[in-house]
Amino acid sequence: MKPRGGYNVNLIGGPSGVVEKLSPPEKLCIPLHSRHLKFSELRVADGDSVSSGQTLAVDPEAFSVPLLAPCGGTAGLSRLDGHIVIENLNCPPDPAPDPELPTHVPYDSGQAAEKRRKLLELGAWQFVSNARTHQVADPDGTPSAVIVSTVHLEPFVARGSAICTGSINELVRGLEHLQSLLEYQAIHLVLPNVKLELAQDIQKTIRGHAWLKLSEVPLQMRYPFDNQTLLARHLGLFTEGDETVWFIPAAGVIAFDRALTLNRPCTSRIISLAGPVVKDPLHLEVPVGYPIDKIIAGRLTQDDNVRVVNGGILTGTQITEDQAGIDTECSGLTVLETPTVREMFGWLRLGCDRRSFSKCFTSTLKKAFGENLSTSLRGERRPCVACGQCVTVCPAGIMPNAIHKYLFSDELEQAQRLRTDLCAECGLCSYICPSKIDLYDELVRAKVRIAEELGPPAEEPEEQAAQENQEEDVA
Amino acid sequence: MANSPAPIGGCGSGICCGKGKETFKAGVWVTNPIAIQILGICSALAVTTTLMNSLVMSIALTFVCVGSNLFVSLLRDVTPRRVRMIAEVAIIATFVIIFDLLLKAFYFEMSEQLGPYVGLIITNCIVMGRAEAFALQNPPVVSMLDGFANGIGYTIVLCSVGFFRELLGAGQLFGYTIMETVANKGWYPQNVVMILAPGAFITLGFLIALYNYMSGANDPDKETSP
Amino acid sequence: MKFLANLLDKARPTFQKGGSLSALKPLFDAIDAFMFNPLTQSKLAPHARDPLDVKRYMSMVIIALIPCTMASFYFFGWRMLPMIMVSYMAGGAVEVAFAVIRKEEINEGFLVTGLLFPLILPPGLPLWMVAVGVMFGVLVGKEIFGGTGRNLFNPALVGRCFLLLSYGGEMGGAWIEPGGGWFGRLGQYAETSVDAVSQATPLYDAAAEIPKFAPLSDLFYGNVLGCAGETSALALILGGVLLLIFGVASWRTVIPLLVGFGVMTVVLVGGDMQLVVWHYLAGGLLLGAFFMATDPVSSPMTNGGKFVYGALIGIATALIRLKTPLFEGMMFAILTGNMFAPIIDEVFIAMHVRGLRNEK
Amino acid sequence: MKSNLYTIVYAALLALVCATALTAVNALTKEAYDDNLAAKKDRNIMTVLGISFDANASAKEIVKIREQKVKEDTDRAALYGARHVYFSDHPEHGRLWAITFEGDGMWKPIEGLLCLKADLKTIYRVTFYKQEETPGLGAKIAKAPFQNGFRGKSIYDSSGKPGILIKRAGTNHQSNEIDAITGASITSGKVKDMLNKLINKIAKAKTAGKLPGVPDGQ
Repeated sequence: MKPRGGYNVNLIGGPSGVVEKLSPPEKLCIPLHSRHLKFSELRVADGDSVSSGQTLAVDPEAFSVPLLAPCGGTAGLSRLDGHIVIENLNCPPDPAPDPELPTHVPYDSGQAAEKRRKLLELGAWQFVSNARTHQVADPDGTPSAVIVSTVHLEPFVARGSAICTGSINELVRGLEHLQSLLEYQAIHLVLPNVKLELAQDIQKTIRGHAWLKLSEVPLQMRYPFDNQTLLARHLGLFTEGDETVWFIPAAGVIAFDRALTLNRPCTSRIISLAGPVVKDPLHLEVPVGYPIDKIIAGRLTQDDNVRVVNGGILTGTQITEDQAGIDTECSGLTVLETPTVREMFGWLRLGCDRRSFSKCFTSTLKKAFGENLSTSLRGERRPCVACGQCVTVCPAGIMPNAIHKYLFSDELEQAQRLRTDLCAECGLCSYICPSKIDLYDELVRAKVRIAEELGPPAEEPEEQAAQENQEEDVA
Repeated sequence: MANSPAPIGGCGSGICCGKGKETFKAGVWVTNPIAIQILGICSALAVTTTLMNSLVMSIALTFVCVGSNLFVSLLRDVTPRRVRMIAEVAIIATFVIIFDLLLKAFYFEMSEQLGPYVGLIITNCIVMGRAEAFALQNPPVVSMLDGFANGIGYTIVLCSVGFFRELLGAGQLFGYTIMETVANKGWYPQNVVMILAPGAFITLGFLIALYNYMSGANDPDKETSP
Repeated sequence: MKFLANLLDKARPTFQKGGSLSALKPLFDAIDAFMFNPLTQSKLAPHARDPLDVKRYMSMVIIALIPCTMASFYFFGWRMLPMIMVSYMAGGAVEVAFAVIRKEEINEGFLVTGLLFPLILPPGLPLWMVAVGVMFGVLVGKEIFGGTGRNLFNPALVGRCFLLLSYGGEMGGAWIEPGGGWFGRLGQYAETSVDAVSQATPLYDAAAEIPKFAPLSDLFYGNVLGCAGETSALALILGGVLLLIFGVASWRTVIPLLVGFGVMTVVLVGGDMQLVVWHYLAGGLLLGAFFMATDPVSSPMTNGGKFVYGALIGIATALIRLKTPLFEGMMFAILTGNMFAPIIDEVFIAMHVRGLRNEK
Repeated sequence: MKSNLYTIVYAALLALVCATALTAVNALTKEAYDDNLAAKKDRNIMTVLGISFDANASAKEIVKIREQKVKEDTDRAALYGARHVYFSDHPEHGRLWAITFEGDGMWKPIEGLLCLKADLKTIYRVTFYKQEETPGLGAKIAKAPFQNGFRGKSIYDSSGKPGILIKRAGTNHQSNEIDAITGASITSGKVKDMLNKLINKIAKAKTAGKLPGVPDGQ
């Protein structure tokens, strides 16, 4: 499959490559659920004192992925709804890395099972996901291929380059550990433009280790081509319809190395803090549970009328009052302004300062530039005018406008026929829609409904037979 | 076309035999043959250019419908099932041709204007549908009433269409000038589309919309067209 | 400008639910949205949105219509102004009435219909006919189907078709002799009774027994009889190219339409290239190709479908023009195309789904 | 299920009854119908020839009047390529000739009668008894204003060339130019064509010489 659609939303306020390590906070508020994980099985009681790396809770539905304590202290369960609060912190700093550590680890597939168990216990397994469902992959399963991605294209989540820079050795060792978990399956390493310094460094370090079964994939840098489902499709890994493909981001491979080489729990994350109202957008290394208000305090140009988003602008979720700390899947915080002043005759202006997918603004004549985006819808909700922009932009090749039409009249079978299941959930159709229809939300809901109510699509011969039957009925 | 009986609200099972009032109401309004069942549209569109034509056509249909319903009902016990359709067609055709001949002999001009449409009542789904759906199961008197009621239902719609088409199209009613047209040095500019076939579609469309609005037929669980 | 915003804010409660004028909320919202960008915010991901909205989208069409509107003023005089105003007011009344009944917003799409409609009428048409036509067009062409986005046919063309069938005599006899010179008819208000002529338009002359062809230059600049906006090919090409550049009109419709028309014309009239060019410039072909056929709502939504749709309209136009007594065929061709659009879509969606068959 | 024999007998009986009923009605109405048809044709002929008759007269009377007052000339019809040529003597204008013509209209064929005065040059009247043109536009050819436009016009132009012209209303007309119907240019053109076809034949016959058995120019 050739990559199609896609569009780079270009904004002001991208994070720089600086990774700042934050000093330990007074307390940690660890959310009990994140995008894909729900730590419903608690392993500690209220008031217990916990030590660093202790399992606080596990997700019974996702192969008991544990929630680990980043620091020692006293656990409070009832302090904050849906959170475990750890107070009286005792955070031992990471000892300096041993300079004697070898750059490479020997290949040893004999211990695959133990290694996987260890990864799970040390919190590194949660990075491995099933490329089709985006859920945590089965630690006992056998993938048909593995994709390792160093690229993050969505604005603004932690850049792969920022995570990898300075950790090339860790990355390579992690890849070698990953290799030893597998039997023969290929690892597809997704790199940005192979001429980039980072990519060249990685290639240089890997070169000469022929036992590492690796295929490097230069990626077209257009959002959302880093999407795991699309990547798997693009690489031709989905042919039968029931393959398991693992997807691991660069941060996950580095976590592998930390768990298997250093034997340490993986409890901190590198996140981005970016957005138009952030003073100096940058990357931060923070322990899970770091209070969000502490992170953004003093780093914004304005304190009121802002929306903090957990994740990128296109697919992130708004952080509401019931989430106080960084969750275990957080890859970035994006801060947007919520405008309060209405622009007069905004639709009549030439529009040199607004970058649009369409060519309806004079900014088309300028080179690509970042735009100072806010949370405004920038227009009224209207019925679909069938402009076809969502079809042009859709990376999965489906027709959001046609599906919208069928969903509007509640024809779920038709939506299924139009392959709603291929939707990669990138959010671009919602972003560009001039009628401001929440296509992203509609498609995601429809996917769930189709899976629940209709099940897998009927095989084609059956479908034809059914049609013929219908025709006979009519006649 | 011919075998779409559409017995909605009809008395297929004979439950409401003897309930003449309900049969009448069903034919005229509740399951109005044109507005609800959308039957007999072809003639409704073709002959409604003037109110007079509509009226004569309605009379023809009512006459045929009553007559054929009566005879189909009378013969319902002796008609073999296998040939019931042919028998119905034969009876209907007899009535239609009789009416056509009478028209040609005594109202020649009207017959010229109606063209082949009187003859085409033979294939009109309303007549066939009533014979098939009602008269075959019900005694003669109720059947006649049903035929009459459907004829009246047809008349109401046809004459409404004819009324608007003649009034807006020619400024006349029954041939008498209501609004003097510009062509005759009057003030009313003729709306030609009303005389043409599209005018019938538009008028009928609006009438059905009005009907649905009045009878609240937009409920999603209520079937409105067969 | 603060003053205006305050004024609107002060008036808002009157139109909200429970206010004394709550029935007219759509009207207030329309004025409000016309003046100021809304403060509505995204509730769900994506949190930021593209600056393009339907208002902007439609205003691009209006901008592209400016050249031929100017040309209509130049050639046919100030009479265009009341025509445009009547069209906006009468059509707007229907639009507002339906918005109030349905408790929906007023749609910007009408701004385009209201301007396009007078441009496809003979410039000498009585004003009441303009009103009747646009009301019929908006009512039957759009509102009955559920409003903007759901209509099958182009509302302006439905209105014109109704007028042509209803008042064919007046439609054929309301031409105004185009003005020339530096100022054209700019200083004049053409009186229908005095200036209207029932002379033949170029296409009629060409279809006559002894064909008479208006000079190409007249057709190009627009110095001929015809509907208000269709005479000047220059202005139309200017606007049309603008529309294609904006990406509002799809080249996938326009190019097959023009090519299909050209091929069919060559087939029917032979290889006289000058005659083919003449046919391109005459009548409503360019106006229809750039502004009517490209209406996204009533044309197919699939890209492949747009090609077929465009070609179908082009071929049908040439056939109607040259092979039937209706020497001008753009309107009927586009309405026919509109009619086929959903079927074309069905076919291309099926093909599209077939193409996705192997993706798991 | 009744037996086959019963079905056949039933069908035969039903058919017999229906057929009898129809035959009876037909027999009763046939005469009136035929009269009506004949009267329709005769009304047109008499109208175009300017013969006054009682509009409320029965079909039979109309036919009778027509037979008394109007004669048919088959030789002339063959010469003109027309279906029928009728003539009668008008008290004021002398012998009038009514010649049928037909041709394609905008939608369906048009048929009519052209009535010429005795000089076979001047038009007395024109009527169209069969037309299905666009109502309100082309259909105006069946109306008096358009038909009256023909009265007294010549079928030759000033230079003696046969043919009529149908021109936009309101301009100064030559003797062979007739007001067109505004907006119905196609129908007007078609009518002009079919009339000129007939007129050319009449002119040709006239220049070719005398007609057998008919005094010329009476």
